[in-house]
Amino acid sequence: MTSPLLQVKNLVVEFETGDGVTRAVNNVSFDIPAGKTIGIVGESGSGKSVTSLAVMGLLQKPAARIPQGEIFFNGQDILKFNDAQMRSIRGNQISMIFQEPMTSLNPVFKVADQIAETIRIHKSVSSKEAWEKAVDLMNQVGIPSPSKSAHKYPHEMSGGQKQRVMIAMAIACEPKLLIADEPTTALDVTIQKQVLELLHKLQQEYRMSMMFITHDLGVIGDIADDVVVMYRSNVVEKNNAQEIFYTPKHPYTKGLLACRPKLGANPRRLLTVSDFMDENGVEKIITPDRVMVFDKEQEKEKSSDILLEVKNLVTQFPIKGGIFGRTVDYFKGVNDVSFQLKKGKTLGLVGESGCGKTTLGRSILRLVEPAAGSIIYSGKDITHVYGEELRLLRRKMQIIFQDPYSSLNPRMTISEILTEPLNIHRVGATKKERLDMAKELFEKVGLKVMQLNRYPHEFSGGQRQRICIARALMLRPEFVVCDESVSALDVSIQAQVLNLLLDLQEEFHLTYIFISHDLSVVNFIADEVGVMNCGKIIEMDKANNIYKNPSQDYTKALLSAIPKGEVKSNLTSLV
Amino acid sequence: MLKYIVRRLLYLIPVLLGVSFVIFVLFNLVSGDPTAVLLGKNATARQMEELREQLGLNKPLFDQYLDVVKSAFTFDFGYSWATKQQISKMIIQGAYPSLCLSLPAFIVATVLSLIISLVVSFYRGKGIDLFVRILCIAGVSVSALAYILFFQYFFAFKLGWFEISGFEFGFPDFVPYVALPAIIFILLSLGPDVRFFRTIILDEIYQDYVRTARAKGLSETVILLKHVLRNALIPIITYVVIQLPSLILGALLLENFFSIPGLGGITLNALNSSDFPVIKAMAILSSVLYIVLSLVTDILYTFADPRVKLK
Amino acid sequence: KENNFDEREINLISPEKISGFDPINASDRYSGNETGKVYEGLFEFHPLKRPYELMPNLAESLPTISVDGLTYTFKIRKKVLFHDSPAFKNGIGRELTADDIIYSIKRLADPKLNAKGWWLLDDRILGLNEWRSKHAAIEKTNYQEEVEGLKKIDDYTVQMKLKRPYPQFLYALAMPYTFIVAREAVEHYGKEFLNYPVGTGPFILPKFEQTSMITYVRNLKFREKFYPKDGEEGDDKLGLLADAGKRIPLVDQINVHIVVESQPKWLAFMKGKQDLLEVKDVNIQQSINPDKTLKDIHREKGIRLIMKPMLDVTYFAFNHEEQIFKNRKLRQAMNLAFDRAGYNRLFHENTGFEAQGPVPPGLGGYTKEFKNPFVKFDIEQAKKLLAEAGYPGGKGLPTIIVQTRADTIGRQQVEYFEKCMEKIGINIDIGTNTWPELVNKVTKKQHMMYTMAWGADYPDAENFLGLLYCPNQAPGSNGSNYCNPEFDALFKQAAIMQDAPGRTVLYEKLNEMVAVETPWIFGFHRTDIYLTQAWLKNFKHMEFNHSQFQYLNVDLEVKKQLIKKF
Amino acid sequence: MKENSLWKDSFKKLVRDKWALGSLIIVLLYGAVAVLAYFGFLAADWAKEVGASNLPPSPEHWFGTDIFGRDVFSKIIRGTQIAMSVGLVTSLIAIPIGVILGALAGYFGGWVDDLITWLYTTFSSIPNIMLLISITMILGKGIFAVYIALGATSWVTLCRLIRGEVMKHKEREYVQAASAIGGGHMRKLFRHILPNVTHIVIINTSLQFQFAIKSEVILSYLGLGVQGEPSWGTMIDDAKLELSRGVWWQLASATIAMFLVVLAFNLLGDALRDSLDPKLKGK
Ligand SMILES: Nc1ncnc2c1ncn2[C@@H]1O[C@H](COP(=O)(O)OP(=O)(O)OP(=O)(O)O)[C@@H](O)[C@H]1O
Ligand SMILES: Nc1ncnc2c1ncn2[C@@H]1O[C@H](COP(=O)(O)OP(=O)(O)OP(=O)(O)O)[C@@H](O)[C@H]1O
Ligand SMILES: [Mg+2]
Ligand SMILES: [Mg+2]
Repeated sequence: MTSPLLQVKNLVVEFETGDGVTRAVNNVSFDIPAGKTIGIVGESGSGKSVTSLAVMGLLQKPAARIPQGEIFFNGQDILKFNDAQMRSIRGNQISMIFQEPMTSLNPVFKVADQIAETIRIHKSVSSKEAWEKAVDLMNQVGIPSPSKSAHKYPHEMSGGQKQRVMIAMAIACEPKLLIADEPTTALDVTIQKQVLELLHKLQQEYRMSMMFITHDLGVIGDIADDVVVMYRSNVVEKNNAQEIFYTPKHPYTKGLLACRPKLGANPRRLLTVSDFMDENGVEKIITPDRVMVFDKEQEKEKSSDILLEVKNLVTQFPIKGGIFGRTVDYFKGVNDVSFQLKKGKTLGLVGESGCGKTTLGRSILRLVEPAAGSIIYSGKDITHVYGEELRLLRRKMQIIFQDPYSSLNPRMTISEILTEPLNIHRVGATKKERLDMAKELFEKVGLKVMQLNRYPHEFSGGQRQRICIARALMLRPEFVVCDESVSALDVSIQAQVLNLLLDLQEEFHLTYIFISHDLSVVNFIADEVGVMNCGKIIEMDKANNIYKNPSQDYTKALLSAIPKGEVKSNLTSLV
Repeated sequence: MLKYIVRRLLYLIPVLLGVSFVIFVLFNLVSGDPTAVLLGKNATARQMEELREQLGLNKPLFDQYLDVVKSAFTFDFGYSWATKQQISKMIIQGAYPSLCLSLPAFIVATVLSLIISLVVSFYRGKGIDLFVRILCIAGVSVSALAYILFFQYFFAFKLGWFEISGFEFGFPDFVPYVALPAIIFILLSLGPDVRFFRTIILDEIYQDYVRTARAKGLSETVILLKHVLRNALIPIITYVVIQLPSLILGALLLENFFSIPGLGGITLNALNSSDFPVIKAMAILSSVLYIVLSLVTDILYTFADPRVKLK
Repeated sequence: KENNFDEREINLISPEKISGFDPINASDRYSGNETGKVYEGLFEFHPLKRPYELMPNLAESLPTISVDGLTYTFKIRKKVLFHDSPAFKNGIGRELTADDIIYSIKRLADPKLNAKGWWLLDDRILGLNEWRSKHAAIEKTNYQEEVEGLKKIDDYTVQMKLKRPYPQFLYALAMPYTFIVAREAVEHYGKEFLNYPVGTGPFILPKFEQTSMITYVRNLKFREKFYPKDGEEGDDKLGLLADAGKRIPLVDQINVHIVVESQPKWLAFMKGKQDLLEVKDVNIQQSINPDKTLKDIHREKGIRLIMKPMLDVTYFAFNHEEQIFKNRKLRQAMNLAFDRAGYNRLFHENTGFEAQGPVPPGLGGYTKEFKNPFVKFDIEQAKKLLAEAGYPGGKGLPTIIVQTRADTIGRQQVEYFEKCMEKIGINIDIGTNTWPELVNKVTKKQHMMYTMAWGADYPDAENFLGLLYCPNQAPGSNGSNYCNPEFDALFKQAAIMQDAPGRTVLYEKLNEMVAVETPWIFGFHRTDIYLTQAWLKNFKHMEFNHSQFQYLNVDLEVKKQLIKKF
Repeated sequence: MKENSLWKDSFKKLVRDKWALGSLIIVLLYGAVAVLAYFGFLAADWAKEVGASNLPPSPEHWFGTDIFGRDVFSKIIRGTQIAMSVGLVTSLIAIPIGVILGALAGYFGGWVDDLITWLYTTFSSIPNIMLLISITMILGKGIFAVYIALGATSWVTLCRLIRGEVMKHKEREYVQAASAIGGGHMRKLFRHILPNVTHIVIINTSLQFQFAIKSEVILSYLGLGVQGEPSWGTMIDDAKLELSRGVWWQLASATIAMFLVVLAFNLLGDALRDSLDPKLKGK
């Protein structure tokens, strides 16, 4: 067989951190043959992104070091490349979809400009052609009304839209190798399907190879030829998808496969990898009671008093025009939404990316000012509460932002970030006490206490997401909006977090609005599900009813698009 | 936005009121009784009294203040007490040379220091970076006087590359006169500018979008010039625009040594002969400039960074 | 700009900004010099003769003065034309007449204009003050209205009546303040008049603008006026009489460069771009050797050195309203403790003359022989006197604050004074001021001591002795508020005497008597130091040189030769 | 596990950087000299005549003598006190005012912004010289007046810079996050936004210092400077008269003295700025 396009040989990456040197990647080796897709799955924080960044030669100097290892691209060791050489391959031969599109886009340029730029560098085209190509790409990745959206700035787009901009940017020059780091974390299944098809198409046309990092085994199943499993900065298993899925060897892999929430069944709790192996990777015997399954229906109503009521809520964004940027029109991010939410219940919000989920969540917490309608929280209209009152309210209502990175202050250590809410609301007597509370929660979301002194940029995407979760839960709120809060987590950690949320709900009667595009997760956690489209809630019902017999076509479409989590061979349906 | 602009322009009113008040108070503090100075060494008590009457210094303070306000809003500054010249004419005649000197110099200085600071921030921490920084500070540590005396002696007198001093109106003519002071001007402002721009730029180059830009295969220079610079724009704009009013008000030392009949000298003379109308005019002029310019900055902000909203 | 050799032009420097060309406000020497190029007065100082001597200029001859010295009758020169100007009928300058003289004097008195030069005629001419105060109230000044003291006999004769004898009157008529202007011009240009000088003078400046160079061109219609045939003896040797009898002006163009700082002045001169340089403190050392001869490097270039004592005096004034300074012995002690030699070395490069009294050499009233017993450096005697004064070793004296200008030299000079006084135990503090501040402190008597220099307005000791005349005290010129009845009585008497030996004796008496009273700490009579290029002809040091420029000449041949050396 | 924060880290990093350490030492040295001079342990006899006037540098007078034959070296020492105090105190006045007002204006916008904009516009439109003069008028001449005068005239720039930056940052998501956890305005402003604009404050301070020393020249030229005490300002000012006499040593030594300390301050500032930037870990 021909020599592989990309060849990573016992790569080691280390970082200098507040608490000494950490090894993020520990001699990792794998190959990517031309025209094939390697799926990389693994625990959050296991070194997937770092590996890919190493391939791009974009590791964060000066903190990062590569003490050992080689990376061959087309037979050349690109670690030895100088800037110019690296530049010549970046963008047009190897390109990358970064894990966190929100922060990865330049805030002051229009999105289409940023896509077009890539094209202009590597292809000799006029800027006009480039722009048109960009708009076309935006269309292909399914951004609504691309010619309009082309003029938007990143902060004016929804998470998923930004992510798709990133994707468009990466595929703009039909690269030989595409590194996709969690490219679909913010995409609802329909869009996800569309994107995956697009990638698959490109692969067919240009024999593009892909390094596809994800935690979503379903997706892996759909797209990957071979799979690499990473765990604690090591590669623990390499094999073709088939094998991985049907005869996993490493306990972690087995755990992963077992942990995914299935649409059909409704376990009380989700299993986590720790159920399959202990700390040092030794396999455990699974006691059947742990996988016991039961049906939510049997559960008697916890409570009946309404905590949150939203009436005809409208939130709009000005659309600017003219040289002096006068407001010519308004875009309704949330358009006349009404619903009720009982105490101790969870409302799952699903819907196409860009349909207004985040905006709705933010509006409820009054982080964006609603234009009309009213929000009634535990019997009190909070639509026009300000100042101190609002501040105190915030103690009870929390949000987990969709974009963890940009919601973390780059100049605060994690311990500061976590203890801050406590300081604000004078929870916990001493500094010590507060710190302990922080530590406890920090571990509950599966992070190591010794990392508390790091700064946000020193974490992996998933880790940051968990930090945000921890921050939101610090105050033991009554009501939490979780915006795509487990999107970047591998199923095991995901399960761990979901369980945590459930436990808290049990204990403290917490109430959640759970925004997610992952229907199986929603299905698992939500008592009721609301389906949003174009700023409206088009359907709302008990979870099971929705899944069993959806009334709206849009919902049907959603459900049908869920990846099966089986192997590519029978993915022909996609193509 | 238009609303905003209008509101900010309306703002001239309180500002002018404030300025004219402060100026008025200060003046009455500073130059006690101007008549003695205005009339020269042989002044007699009687004549001083007459002059005081004539200049309206015997009017009740409030009326005097009203006069100040009036001229502030009508932009009618009347005639200088000391030179008896029409002030608006003095200012126009003086602004021209001042601008001939400071405006080109300023632009060159800004662009130059932007380039330099981009380069050094690219090599941050390396030898050249340190070297340039030290150079900058050396540059600012040397007193302007030293530059002037030396340069004038060496380049104008010894080498005869430039005119020693003087000025001529009209485009190409003034060049040989302002060239040398302009160079000094640039040298003097290079130091602080580079230092400032450098920090601003450094604050940006570790953002994630820079990583993305690299991933696209952009060259470092493009990244710096386009992505980084654009994001660093807000403080740079502020910093640059702040200096503009002072350009028109002229660089006193330079103007004096190179006999450039600019506003710098006029202001100082006014102060030295307690020529209130002129001082007043200068202050009002610069406050108007200030308002307009800070309005411009704010508008530029919104262009520089779409996230900035003006309420 | 290159030197040009075909045009007969000379390049001069004005060290201060010129604010305008209105004679009645030409208070400082430099604006005087500029107005003097376009305007003329009835009289002018003889360019060569010393001591200064008046000669008729627009006046045909010296006036006839009535015996009581109150009535002056002036004959005015005929066929004197004003410069052409749109102000006149079809733009042609008309002939000057008696009316212009009267008009110009009245204009100096016009209350609406409140001229800086008014003090000169204030309370001198019969009826003029009344005219002034009358019009102060009225809206528009009426020049038609007769003034008793200013009578037009015929078109070429004017008669002026004084309130009381005013021996300096003719000097007054030679000063820029009284230069003759044309009514049409004044009225035509209104407030802009000061930028459109329309005179009768030898040079023309069509329009004045605030720039760095003023260019005058020769007045082609200038009346027949000739270079004087006689001067001070020795002038011919200096070649100052080479052009005797020639028609003036002798050059076609004068460029006056406004250069404030000393370095550019110096460099421009040393490059041969300037013909005349008034050397000030910092450049003195570069120009002359310790023995006050020109440095060779300059001599090689043919540059000439001219050093002449100025008609001025510098002093540290006491405020005599301060109790402590009423004590003569204290004042004398301080005079003795002041080491003038060192001061002269540091600040005047040894070119100053120690002042024995207020009156400078070169004026009647100054006597070579007179040595002020307290103008010498004698610590011992100073200590002795200080003790006698009641302050042994300076005990009991408050710290004395000396007010001065804030610039470097001002500061240093007082610092020096401070060090001198230290030696006898007197504490001095420096009060640095902006110019307005200083003036205000003096006029408001808010000071203990201050430093000042006084330059002559006209060559008459009265102008200096007046600085100590009680009625002149602040806000008048007597800033030290010195009062001495005896002195005042004598001064009053001398002030109204015509220039005559008798008066000189009186002046001498006054000078010496006030000198030993030491109302000030006497400083120096400074020296004017000029460098001139070899090609600049006919320049002679002159205190009141506003009318001098018409006599200057340039030798282009020499210039062509020498310029190579620059 | 030890608990640490931005500032603790940065100090650790600071002392690791040898240039920064060197600068720190220099600054401290100057400080010490200043203090000693102030209490008269150093150069107390600066005013004494030690030789003829304007002696060039020589073994016994390292920096030569001035016009009154005073030792320039001891004048420099003595001047350190004024330079340092002027530099520091004016910064201490200007920086807080500038930062706080700028931050408030940028953060709250609306009428607060209007008010503050009004304030600094008014301030900066008055000819500086005039402001300086009148302040010294009110406070009487002397070092104290100089502090106030310079402090009062130099906060504007910083104020406007901070305002601009804060306007930029307040739209960031991490600020929203702060309000989501119930952070009040003050917290958002001072705990979250300001740390992200420190670099501007720092650079401004380090420039401010040399600006202050230099303006002291102008002040003394206007006679508003420090009286009866040698200051680098006045020494540089004297040069105007001395250079043409070939007396360069006062200017030179004052300049060098200033250069060193300004350099130290700037390098220190840069180092501090770097150390405050978490992304610059480990180099
Ligand atoms: N700049 C940095 N400094 C220090 N440590 C870092 C840095 N970047 C990443 N790390 C650490 O390296 C490890 C691997 O990070 P990486 O981003 O590769 O994880 P990941 O596999 O992408 O996880 P996720 O699925 O959550 O993105 C993490 O433990 C993280 O804490
Ligand atoms: N600041 C803004 N200005 C203008 N339009 C905005 C702004 N923020 C969001 N929008 C638009 O509002 C719509 C809803 O955005 P929102 O972030 O709520 O979508 P979402 O449901 O969260 O999508 P995703 O699942 O991709 O996060 C999007 O079409 C977006 O383009
Ligand atoms: Mg990752
Ligand atoms: Mg969203």
